[in-house]
Amino acid sequence: MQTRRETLQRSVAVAGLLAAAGFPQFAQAAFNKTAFEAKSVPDAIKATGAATLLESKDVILTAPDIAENGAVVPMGVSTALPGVKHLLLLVEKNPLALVALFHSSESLENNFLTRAKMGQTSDVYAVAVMADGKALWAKKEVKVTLGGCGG
Amino acid sequence: MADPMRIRAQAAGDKATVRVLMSHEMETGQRKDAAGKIVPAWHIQEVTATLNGKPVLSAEWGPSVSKNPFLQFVVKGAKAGDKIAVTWKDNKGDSRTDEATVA
Amino acid sequence: MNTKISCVIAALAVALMEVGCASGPSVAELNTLTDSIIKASFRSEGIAKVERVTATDETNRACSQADVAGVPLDEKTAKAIEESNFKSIRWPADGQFLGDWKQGEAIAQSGRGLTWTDEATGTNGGNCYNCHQIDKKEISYGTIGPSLYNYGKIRGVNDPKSPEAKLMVEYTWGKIWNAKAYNACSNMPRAGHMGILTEAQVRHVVALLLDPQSPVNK
Amino acid sequence: MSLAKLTMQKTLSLALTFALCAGAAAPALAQKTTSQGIDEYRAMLADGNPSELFEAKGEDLWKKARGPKNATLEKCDLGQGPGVVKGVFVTLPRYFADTQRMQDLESRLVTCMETLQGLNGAEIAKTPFGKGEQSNVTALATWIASESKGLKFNLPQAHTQEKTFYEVGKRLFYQRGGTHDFACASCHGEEGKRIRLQDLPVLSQNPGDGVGFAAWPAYRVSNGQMWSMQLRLNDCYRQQRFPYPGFGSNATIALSTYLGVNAKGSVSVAPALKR
Repeated sequence: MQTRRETLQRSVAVAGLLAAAGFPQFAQAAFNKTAFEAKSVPDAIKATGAATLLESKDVILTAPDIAENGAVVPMGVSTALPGVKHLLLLVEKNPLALVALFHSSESLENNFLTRAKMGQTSDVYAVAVMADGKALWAKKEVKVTLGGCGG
Repeated sequence: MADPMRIRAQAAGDKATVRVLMSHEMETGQRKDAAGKIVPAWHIQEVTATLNGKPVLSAEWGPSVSKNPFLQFVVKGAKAGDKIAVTWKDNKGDSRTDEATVA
Repeated sequence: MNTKISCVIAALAVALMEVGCASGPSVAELNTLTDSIIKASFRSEGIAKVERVTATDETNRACSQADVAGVPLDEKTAKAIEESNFKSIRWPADGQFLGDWKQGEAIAQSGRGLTWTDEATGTNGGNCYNCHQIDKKEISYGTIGPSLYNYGKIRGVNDPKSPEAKLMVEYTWGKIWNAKAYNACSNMPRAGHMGILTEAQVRHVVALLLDPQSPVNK
Repeated sequence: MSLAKLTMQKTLSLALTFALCAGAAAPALAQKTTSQGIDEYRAMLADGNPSELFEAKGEDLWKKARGPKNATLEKCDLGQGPGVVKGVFVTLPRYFADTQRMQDLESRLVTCMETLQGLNGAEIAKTPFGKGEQSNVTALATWIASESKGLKFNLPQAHTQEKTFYEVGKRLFYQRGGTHDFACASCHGEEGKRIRLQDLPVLSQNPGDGVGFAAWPAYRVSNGQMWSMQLRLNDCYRQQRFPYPGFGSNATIALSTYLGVNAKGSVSVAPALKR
């Protein structure tokens, strides 16, 4: 595709911009390997820099009660609380619990929506990791059904 | 080679909702092929976005994000005509950037 | 009109005799044309051999034609089909009709086997939940067939080994083995007759439906 | 559960997930039926159908000079004259005088790729779905279908072959076979039925707007693939335990003609999002 070269150039330019703009988390954009390789929900949350885990109704998890297919399960995390460092989405019974980590930013609302794979019916967690080291969470069970002819 | 993303950015009030579809396999690293060999993980690892060149979004993804991923986020202070650029980078080092104009 | 039809026929390379039809091809011609299109369009792939559609049996041929016509089979033809299918039922060699309902449940859940992407050596499923409600705990069930929840209970089978239960046990076996023995053009596959399930598997499915311990009868 | 309910109501107040509103407004969330739950799930996915990725790819392919003849497909005649894309999807399959045969969108695209671009049509037809040029055909079909979104199906039935293929298609629809005696009609012949949790449209009549023939090509959520009508039929036949229908074979085109004519007046929503 003719856009290939263009794309690469632009990527380099963006990386430069990110570094120059003085956003350390952007410039490094380091992938938190430990958190994404954690097998359990608490381990994954702690690996993102949280010390204490607290259930909170100020963290909003958006997910369906039932998913027709585990390959694509819509889920979102949001909160109106101030002092958020980053937001997480996790699926308890997935082999690796952490799905996504969104860094909080001045320019964004703390509100993200994506879609994840789920191997089976499981609790889904939305977490807000706060600047003070607290991890505030909300959870919900999402049922994954068997679909189609099973063939 | 990666196919283009589809980015839609819709302004409402003093913010814009950005919806992105990315073309990616998002292989989990848990699946076995026909010969019984584990298919290695291949997934988008970092997603970043800029508003008129200024960084706004930074996210990290694991292999559990669905194939051909969808992402929605809300940019404060974005208005019609502004440029939103989204970049993803996967664990094999491939990357792709696409741009859209806020409507 | 006639030239138009021969044109169609020529284009499709179908060897049909010229017939004086005034308004398009006749039913017989269309049937022949369909057969030739089927022959030219399908091919064997893996374990799914082309004969599965080019050489279907009399039961399928008669029922397909009735469906196209939108008229049910006449009673005599239906009876004859049911009788010939009934004769094909293989009853359990050792007289044991009931197996393990737990294995029966696994068979009922599975929809695997016999497609062109399946291996000949694989274990086939019964596809049961695709069309029937069975165990109440499974919410993902189909509705093409009737609900089988409480199948044995509703039919008063408290002890499948008792003489009173004999008829119902045999019917259940027969229905799974060859559904067309009881209803000529049933939508239900002939699990035993067509080699979808083994004798041991049929036993397990019968147990799923009739064993008082099975969740079906709770 | 009460936490989930709270969560939902909060979400509502933020007015971010409009798709959820119907579900969250109901006081007793726990009493929601399975099918309501599934509807809610589908609504959440409706915004952001990955088929858009394939539309973009298809449009690109249409306008790009490719093949030994280094030509675009912009002169391709899909039935309404060279280059006309808008509205053609809801009129296919139809009879084409130049090839003297009935063709559906995909087989017609292959004809154009052969005549205009010099690509090998027989090779493309043999290529498995999702691979090489075959995946390009799917992307092209996805874009072309999207250009008829909201239009009503209206397949021509004037030519003798068009009528004949409808009749042959009807016979194929009711053709029982394979190891399971399944016909298309086994699952799609009666009102109000479902397989597992999937509702089954009745395809021997008009199933309504955006249902059945009016929904494909569609993005399949279960495997993350874009499925064309040819692949849809191919996989129906696979699950029916039939042998393999050739790509663009007369059987698949006759069956499509039957389904398409039955859908007359229904609004196309293709490319749709499917389980």
